[in-house]
Amino acid sequence: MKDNGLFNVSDRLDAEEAAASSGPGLVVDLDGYEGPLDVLLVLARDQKVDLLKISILELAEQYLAFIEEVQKLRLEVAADYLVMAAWLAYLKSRLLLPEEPEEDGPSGEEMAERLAFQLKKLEAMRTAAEKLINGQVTGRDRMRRGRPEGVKVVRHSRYDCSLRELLQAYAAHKDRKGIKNPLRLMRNAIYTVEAALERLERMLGKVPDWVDLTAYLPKNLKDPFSRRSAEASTLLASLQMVKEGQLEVRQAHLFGPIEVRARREKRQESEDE
Amino acid sequence: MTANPEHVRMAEALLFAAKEPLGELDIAARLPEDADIPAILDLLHKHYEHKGVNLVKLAGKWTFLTAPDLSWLLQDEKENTRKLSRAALETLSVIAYHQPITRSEIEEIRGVGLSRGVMDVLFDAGWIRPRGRRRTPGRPVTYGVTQEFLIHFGLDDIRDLPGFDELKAAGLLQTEPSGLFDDLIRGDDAPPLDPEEEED
Amino acid sequence: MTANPEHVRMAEALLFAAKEPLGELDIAARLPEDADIPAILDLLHKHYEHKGVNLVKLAGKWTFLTAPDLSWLLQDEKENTRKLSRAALETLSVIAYHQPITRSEIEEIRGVGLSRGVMDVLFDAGWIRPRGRRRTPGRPVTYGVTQEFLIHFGLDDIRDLPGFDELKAAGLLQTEPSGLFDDLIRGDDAPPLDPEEEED
Repeated sequence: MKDNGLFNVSDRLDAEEAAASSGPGLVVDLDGYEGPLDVLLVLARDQKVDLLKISILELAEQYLAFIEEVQKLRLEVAADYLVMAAWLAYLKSRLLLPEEPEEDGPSGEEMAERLAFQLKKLEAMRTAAEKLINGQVTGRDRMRRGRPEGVKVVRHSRYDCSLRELLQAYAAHKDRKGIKNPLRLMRNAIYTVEAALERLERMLGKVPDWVDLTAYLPKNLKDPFSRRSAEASTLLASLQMVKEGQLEVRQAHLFGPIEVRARREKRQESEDE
Repeated sequence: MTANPEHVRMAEALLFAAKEPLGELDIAARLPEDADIPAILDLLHKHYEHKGVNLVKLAGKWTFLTAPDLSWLLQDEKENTRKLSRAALETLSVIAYHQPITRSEIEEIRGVGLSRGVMDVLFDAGWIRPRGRRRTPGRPVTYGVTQEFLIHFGLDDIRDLPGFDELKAAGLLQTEPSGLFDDLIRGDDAPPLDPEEEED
Repeated sequence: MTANPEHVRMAEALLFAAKEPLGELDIAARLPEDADIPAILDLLHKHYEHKGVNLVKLAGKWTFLTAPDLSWLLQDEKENTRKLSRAALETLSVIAYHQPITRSEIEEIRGVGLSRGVMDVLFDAGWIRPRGRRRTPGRPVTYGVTQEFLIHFGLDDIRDLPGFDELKAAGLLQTEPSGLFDDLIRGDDAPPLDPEEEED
């Protein structure tokens, strides 16, 4: 049987109705039907009355004519269609002939009623299926929350990790590795040797005599970390300048203040540059 | 009505966060003992009644869903659901309306044999389940629909199926065989079946 | 404030059903042209301010989230989720603080080689992404964190990651950093450090 799309049920029924109303002789392709009951239901709709009030005799004739047509076209007819044809032919004879009182089983009328009822049940299910699929389908007509945090399982974090854990990991790692790998975020706080060199060179010419090295430190460093950084960098810068012969450095006693001054012979040169 | 506002907030958070509808017991289990769950749900239901999001009862459980009149706006959020074949959809309806129902009863109503693929698709979708066995010769398995079926089709209860009460009243939901083609097919009287079902 | 109540409903439904946080432009694109998006969002934001769920702005986009004080309600069944390994956690933090960063820079900072699995896990979690290539020989790929990372950790911007001093103040650093200049300042006889060694 053909698998028609979920949402095409009504289209399909419309098509069947159109086909059925143009006469059974034209509808000869069995592929479109789901068994003999399906054919009967399509034919029955042609009578346009409540299925419980249809003429089963007429329906039986239509079905038999339909099967005959199919056979004429030498289309393959499945056995169940033929069984139905035989049964309808039998029913037809029961309906046409006067009932014999002593005959066993249900009368022709009863059989016709049961058939009509079965068609009615099938039709009810067809209608129900259509209503069901055209109802308010969750996820199609009414949406669930798109990003549920999840009461049971957290979908958006198959890996559980809190910000605290993340920060702790970074801090712990940083702690473990020591200063060999400075944090980039610390760099703003660091007073680089290059900056110290530049500042020292710039200011040196302005001060004639021995001056405490700390006087060359930038004045705006509030953060003790930055200040220590500046002290160290300035000392390194001064040593570099001593090496280059631009500067003299002295310390009067152990742990005493470190003083610097420009080397006299160099002062003139550096001004010329 | 004694819904503590803090309890209402908690239920609201739970229902928003849940991936599946929550039963009243699920909510009660997570709220303080003195929380009046029905009052809380009633209050939330009313509060969200006219909003873009509503509190809806599906399969006896509660969930927030977008308002039905706004579905046109949310085309992009549509979940990709597999399209059901006509046979599968019809079979699903037959099971939903007639449950518990055996395979051969489904075939009888539809007037056609059930291909294996159809039931597989419905099982795959999580919409049908075996319910038990009939106390009839052969003890055939009966089938019914699942909670997911109700949730998917936006139903609180099986009685909310479209036209369920009318169809039932009209006797259209009986599963007794019509015995129609018995004379022809089986040639003799089939043993009377006991429609009573035995839940395993 | 001219937020049309119908527009508010629409925005509410959109934000509820969206699979990702929505930017104001995303919302504007789906609402009628005359919708006053900032007014709508302001109204919704205020409306949900004290509820069980709040409308919050993450990474510049809007989404509903459980009120932070109620997150404990959702927690006790989180055990299904996997914990990140220490290596993955550390790598993720290095990427977050140093992005864009190349694989070899990560290895350099962590002082150990990066096993393939670690990056896979972070990609799998949706927290890192390739950002581009370094303009250095070999043009190595650089990595950065994703929007999901920001959303998961509740950050509006990567710059919201606490700085070093804040980490210290929050007690996340058990010990003082081993000082760069301690030796120099405390003892004259310490060997001067080569500044180029520290600047990676």
